[in-house]
Amino acid sequence: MQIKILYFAQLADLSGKPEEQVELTDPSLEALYQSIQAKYHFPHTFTQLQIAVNHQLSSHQKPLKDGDEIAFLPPMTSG
Amino acid sequence: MQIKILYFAQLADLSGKPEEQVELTDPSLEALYQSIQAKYHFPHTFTQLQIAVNHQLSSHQKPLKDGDEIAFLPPMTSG
Amino acid sequence: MKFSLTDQIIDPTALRAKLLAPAAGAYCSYEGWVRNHNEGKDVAELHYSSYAALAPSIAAAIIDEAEAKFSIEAALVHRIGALQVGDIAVWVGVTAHHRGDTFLACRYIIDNVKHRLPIWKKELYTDGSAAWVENKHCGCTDQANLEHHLLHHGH
Amino acid sequence: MKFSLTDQIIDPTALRAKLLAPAAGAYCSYEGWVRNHNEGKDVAELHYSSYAALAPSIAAAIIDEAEAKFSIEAALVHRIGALQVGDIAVWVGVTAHHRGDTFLACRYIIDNVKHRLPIWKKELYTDGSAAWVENKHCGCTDQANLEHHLLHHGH
Repeated sequence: MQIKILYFAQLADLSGKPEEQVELTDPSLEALYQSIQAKYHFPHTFTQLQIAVNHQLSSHQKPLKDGDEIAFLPPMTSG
Repeated sequence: MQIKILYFAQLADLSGKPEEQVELTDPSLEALYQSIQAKYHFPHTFTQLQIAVNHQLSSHQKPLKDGDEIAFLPPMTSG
Repeated sequence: MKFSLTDQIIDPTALRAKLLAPAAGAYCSYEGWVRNHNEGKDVAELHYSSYAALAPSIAAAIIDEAEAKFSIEAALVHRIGALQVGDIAVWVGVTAHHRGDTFLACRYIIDNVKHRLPIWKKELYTDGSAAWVENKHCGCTDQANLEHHLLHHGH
Repeated sequence: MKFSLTDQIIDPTALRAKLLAPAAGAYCSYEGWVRNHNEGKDVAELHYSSYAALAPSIAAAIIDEAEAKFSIEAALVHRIGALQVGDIAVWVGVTAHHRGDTFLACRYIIDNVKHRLPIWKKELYTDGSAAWVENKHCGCTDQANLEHHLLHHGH
């Protein structure tokens, strides 16, 4: 399946891009995060991040499906 | 002794004046208040009021002395 | 000047500007506005009168207490005279490094102002009547003070 | 519109004016200002970035929660982009009949914004360095949510 990953803040800086398309077979969010974490040296563990799927907050257990837009959100520092 | 009484808010409305001079022999604030309360029909009891002597908050027991400026202050309703 | 009484319209923009400081990260302000009703009556206008020779020392004490309890800078302005619906009766502004102190100090100041600042409000209603409105409780500084009064006066 | 993201200077005077209402007697506002220092470093500038497709629904949820808990009307604006020292990063305004609710709701909103609104701050220092500053705690919504994560992920 095709998944679009959106990168924000430190994750955008480290990956060097705001988003990317990936081709996956494993529907696990955690497996996806571990692959990009290893690739870009993201400092956060999976559980330190919030997850958005198609612009809505999601549980960490939600299975991925074709066409999803996924964002891994570092702790927010607004205000 | 000569005492100046300052009237504020409802007490100014009921007495019809912002201040008055009175000649006293009794140094008790409570006796002074009872006399003006009877004269002007003030609705407050002595303990419902705060007292200022010479523009400073004072205890209800402070003895009056010649030249004092006394204010009996209804509950405040600022803001 | 951290406190003033004024018979002019209060301008919160100008007051806020005086508190700007490059080391401050948080600003909390409170405004009391004249409402068009109170306890079921339609309010046309309010008249605030003050004990002007006493108010500054009381206001300074309240601000000093807030600045001692919290790491803040604060300012306070109260309007007197005739106020229309929508006018600002009282303004409090507080700055600090962090937000928690600004909320606590701002609330401390307005709560104490309401009970301790020697200012009184007369409500003029649209039906032509008027009243000196008092809060339901004693105007004493605090419960301990009230109990002191009760103990010493048997009332 | 109760929430907006903007890359323009926030004008609290204009935002406050939109909340004026003749039945409102109390107004509390909070502003987060860019400070000239943080954790011992001299700050030159902040860059705020947002997840603009998610932020509005999160902000609406926070405001809805505050309006359900308290009898208030609220508005919220957050700045994004490059901010200078003294600029307003976030503004919250709350009106109500009575003051207690304005303080509680204003604090509820800013506390939740800090943890939940998908916006991130990069600090640029006067020495030329920069950092994505994170709070010391998890960015999870609340303690219960954090515990949920811990239970389900063994981390």
